[in-house]
Amino acid sequence: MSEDFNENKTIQAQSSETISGGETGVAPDIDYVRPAELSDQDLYHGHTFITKWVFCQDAKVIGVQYFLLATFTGIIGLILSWLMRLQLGFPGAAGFMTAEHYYQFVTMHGMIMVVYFLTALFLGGFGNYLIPLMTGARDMVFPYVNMVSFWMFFVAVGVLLASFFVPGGPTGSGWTLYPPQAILEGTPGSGMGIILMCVSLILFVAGFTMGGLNYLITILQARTRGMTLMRMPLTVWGIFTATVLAMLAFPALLVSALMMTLDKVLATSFFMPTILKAGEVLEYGGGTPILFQHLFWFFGHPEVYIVALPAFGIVSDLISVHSRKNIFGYRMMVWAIVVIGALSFFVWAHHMYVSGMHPWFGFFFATTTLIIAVPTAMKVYNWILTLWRGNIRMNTVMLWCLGFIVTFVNGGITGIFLGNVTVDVPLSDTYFVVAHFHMVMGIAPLMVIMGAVYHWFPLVAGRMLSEKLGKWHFWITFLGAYSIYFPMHYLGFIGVPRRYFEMYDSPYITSAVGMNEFISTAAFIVGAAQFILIYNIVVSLKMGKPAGKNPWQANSLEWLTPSVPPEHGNWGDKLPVVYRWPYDFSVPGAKEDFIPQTTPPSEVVETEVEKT
Amino acid sequence: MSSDPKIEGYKFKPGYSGMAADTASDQTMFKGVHWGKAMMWIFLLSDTFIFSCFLISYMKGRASTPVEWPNPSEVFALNAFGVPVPLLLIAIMTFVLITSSGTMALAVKYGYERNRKMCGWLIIATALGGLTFVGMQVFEWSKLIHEGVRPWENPFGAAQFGSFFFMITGFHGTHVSIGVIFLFIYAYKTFAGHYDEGKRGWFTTMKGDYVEIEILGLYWHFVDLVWVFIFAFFYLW
Amino acid sequence: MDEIKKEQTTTHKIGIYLWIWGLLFVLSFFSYMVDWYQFQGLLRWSLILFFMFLKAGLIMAFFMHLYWERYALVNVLLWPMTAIACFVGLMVAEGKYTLFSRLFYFFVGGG
Amino acid sequence: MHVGFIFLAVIVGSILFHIFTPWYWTDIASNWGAMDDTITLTFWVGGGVFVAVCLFMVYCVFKFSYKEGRKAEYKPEDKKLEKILTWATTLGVAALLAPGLIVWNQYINVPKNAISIDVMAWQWGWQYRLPGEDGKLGSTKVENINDNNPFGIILEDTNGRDDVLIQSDVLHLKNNRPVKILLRSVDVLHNWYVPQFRAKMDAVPGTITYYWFEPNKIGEYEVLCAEYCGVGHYAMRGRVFVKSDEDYKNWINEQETFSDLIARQKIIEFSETKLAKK
Repeated sequence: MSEDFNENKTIQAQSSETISGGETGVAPDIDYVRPAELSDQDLYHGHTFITKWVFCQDAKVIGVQYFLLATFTGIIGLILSWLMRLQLGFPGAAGFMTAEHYYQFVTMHGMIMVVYFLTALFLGGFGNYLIPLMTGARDMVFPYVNMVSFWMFFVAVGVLLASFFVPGGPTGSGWTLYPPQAILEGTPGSGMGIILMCVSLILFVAGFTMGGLNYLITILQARTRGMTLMRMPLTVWGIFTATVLAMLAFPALLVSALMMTLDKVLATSFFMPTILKAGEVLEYGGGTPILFQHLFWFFGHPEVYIVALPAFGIVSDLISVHSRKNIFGYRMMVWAIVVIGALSFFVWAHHMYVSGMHPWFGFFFATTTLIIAVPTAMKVYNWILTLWRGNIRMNTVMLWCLGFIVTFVNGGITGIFLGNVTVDVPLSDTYFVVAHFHMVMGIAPLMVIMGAVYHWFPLVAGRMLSEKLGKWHFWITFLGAYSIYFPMHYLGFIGVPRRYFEMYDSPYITSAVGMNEFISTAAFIVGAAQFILIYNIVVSLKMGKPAGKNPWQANSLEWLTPSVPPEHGNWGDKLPVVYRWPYDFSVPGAKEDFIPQTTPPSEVVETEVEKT
Repeated sequence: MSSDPKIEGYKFKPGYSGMAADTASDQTMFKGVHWGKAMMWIFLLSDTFIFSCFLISYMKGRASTPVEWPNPSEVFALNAFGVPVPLLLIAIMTFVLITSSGTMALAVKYGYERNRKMCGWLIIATALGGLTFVGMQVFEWSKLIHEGVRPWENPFGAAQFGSFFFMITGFHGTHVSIGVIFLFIYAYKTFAGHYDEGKRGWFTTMKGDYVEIEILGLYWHFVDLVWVFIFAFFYLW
Repeated sequence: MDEIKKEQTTTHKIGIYLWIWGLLFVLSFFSYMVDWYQFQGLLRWSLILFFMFLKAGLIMAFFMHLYWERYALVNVLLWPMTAIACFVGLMVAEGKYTLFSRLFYFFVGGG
Repeated sequence: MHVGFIFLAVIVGSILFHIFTPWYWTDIASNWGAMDDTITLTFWVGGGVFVAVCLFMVYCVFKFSYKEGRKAEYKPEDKKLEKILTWATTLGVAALLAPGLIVWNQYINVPKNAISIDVMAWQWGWQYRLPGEDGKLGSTKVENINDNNPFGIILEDTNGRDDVLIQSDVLHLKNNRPVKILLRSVDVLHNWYVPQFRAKMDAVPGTITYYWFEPNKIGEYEVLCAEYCGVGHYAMRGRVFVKSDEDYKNWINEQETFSDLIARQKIIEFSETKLAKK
């Protein structure tokens, strides 16, 4: 098997002096970078179609696999949301839609979008593709484990979708799966549906742990020479912190899913108190449903940031590159990401203000929650201060970033409503909450994903996406999504509760019928607009304008590979050496308006670059 | 800090200034720590959260039930010479697990000293200790099941007692069993000399190295560590 | 790039392992005695926790070599425990509150 | 250029929507005006930040759009500006948090003169129990619930004898008298929620949760279940009437107490056994 390895082909670690200055061999002192600590990584190169594209150990291929599978599940989630909106806007329009179906669609839509779409896409998709490239590694540190991670995810998705075909259908207990109702009759899919859901989640967590370990160790232990933590692009910081959160938060999900499975299968009573159903006292007794909620939200709140932090990171890079300006306050941005991540473990019960938990918890959690608002606000300021005095390219990528800022600030502000315990009481469990989290962790991260797709597609495919289609895609999506969720907050003010299959005959709610019709129509249009992107990708893969090297004039390492798109092993036979942060745009005195990370100081002596 | 590895061009500093320097440096944050070892540490951190969530659930469940909780020192008592000795089996299990943890620590030491025989036999000893532990756990389970303890009910008091007992010790026992399997595999690899000659593993591009013994050792000590907490919270409370 | 270039050769004397090993036996014996003599209340709890943390600390510090690791690794491993500590603390309060509510409303009849 | 105008239109549209919206909260009918005030406060502060940030962004779009040959500013950070922004944000957040905590303190501390009301929820309906003359509710047990004892009152508890039982989803409340809602569920999570009263709390099986409010507007209100509880969730309604003292007294006197119920059942049982004997 040893002929599969590239053992002696790659460089041995170079000794210290001869890095830069290239062929002259005489390097000035300012270019000194410590020699490599580790010898070069051996990679397994696939030969057959199967080992190259299916069971592949190349992080880039795994990233694309994650991306495609996550997008596939995401489209299922999108179709489910259409069906829900059809029912809400035009009750009875879909003849087959019963309350059972409606609740099953709500549940599967929520779970798919949060876990199987956004988490998998950001960490599995972008994480796999970008981490090794951006940190200057050859690949993930354990490529085999990384491959298994994807196939576990594949199985998890399979189990999840299988629940559509079992008797009783998928679980309809809401994405939070609160017991007792999740496993009792009276909730759709309380038989096989909920069991398959729990199994699928456990598989997902197991698979994700394998991937997550890879991301973390690659970032911590396998960076290239000169790549300090404070020279990493914010994308990597965002993905890194999110992965740390995932490693520490998913255990709570795993435990709660396991305990609920036992409650269902073995009739244990972890979460089940004495229950009277249809005049019969069930065999359960003595458990506490609130325990599940604590476990679930101990996972669930960090999960919000697992989705948000990579988006923060990516959008920072996109804004910086396309404003031709360094990200404002990089250090503050990094610390904000880390602080937000750390604090996210101390705020979970703000989802439970009206759950009947210990009343004093309200004080604690309201305080910690509002503290998080400060670093988050700092990030927003820094994004718009990056635009300030920049030279902003108004291309599709930048449009998505601007859309992100608007939707994220909007959703963040409504988060302050819900985080502040008293304000939450009238609004919780109403459409205000639905509008809030869709705005802040649905639409805002989606804007970033779209921006990232337009930004990195040239790297992955070697061809540009069509700008014209991209702009149409953006405006329909942004304006449509905003007009879905902005008015929806006002449904919450009226007091319309979430998860109602049918809208209401109550006098103060009937006024909202028109609004619901409008929202549903907008939802159909926005959903359909996403197929513009798919069309754009399919067409551009073959017919797009060739991208060439570094089409955006970016600084970070992923654009500096010897071949575009990068090959397995990323860097040819020489690992890159990093001399600066990735944000040296428009440096005074420089010829170009960007200085790539690999440019040694001796080549740009006359510039006034700040030390990073 | 005597065991700092030597890294060309990097000067180690002690204590927190060293931590700041390590963190601010390029390439690696954990200086001289093998990838696999770093990975095992982070995995154990994640696993700690799993066990913590189990124990926290147990604590919350036990603290909030108004039904009387069975007294563990009576439930887990064993008759020795006609006298019921509280927690006898548990005490022996603890003893066995700590013994195996000690042999594992020595195996790691001899591994680094490239003492192949000693290292291999100590791993075998550890594996046997683990097997004994699992065997005794099987005995304990069957005894309790015989006495009518089930995950959903038990004759001694609160139903959650059985639920938490089987779930937590079962999860821990699974960890031990997986550990035993790997111990045997690693013992084979040690005796076969894979770590001396740097043979590649089955599924990985990594070359064999005695650091793998330390990685496995970390896992094994972690299993012991968890048992310390289970012993304190489940059997002594 | 899996091997460290400079072979890590420093190992520790066998004495330290045997010492810790012995200490662990002694401490386990002590914590067993806590149950044997049926100490109750605060004394029992402080003894159990004291022996538990001491044992855990010894295993982590010496058997798992954390004592000899650099602070970067040690801190990365220990700080997340604050989240666990917070979770434990709050769940103690929550457990007590649930028990109180159950006793108060279902047994005492505090309407 | 058009980009800036569209974003500007979105922001202006949002403000106009807020001003002219026909959809806003229902008229408040309880003492929790303070909650509305905190919402309003958060709205002004938060809305202000939203508009400010977005307008700044639009300004940048107009002013700094790409021009060939222009160079962006190079300024990695500005410590002073960042410090000012951090402190200003912290102050703003604290100003929002403080009133929230104060009102929460009122929310969890029930006034002494509040009447306790047992709200019992199941899939999918409500029923209510009011204390009798002793002002106390009898304790309950899920296992005791049956046709003869619909609330599962523990028979040995003498406090329960004079409890007023309302086996329908219609509740009447006395105007200007605080009530402590004791929530109880026999199966899954529910939430007794009247939008006009603003307050809400989950009913959790296996324990009892509470909240309080003081209705202050006579009228009829609709009760909604605000915690997802299975297929019938959306249909789980009830009604509340807030009444003047006199109307309330008339109503409560007509209601059956637990001892009435027991007596009635005894008569039924008696006649049944008589019939059987004949």
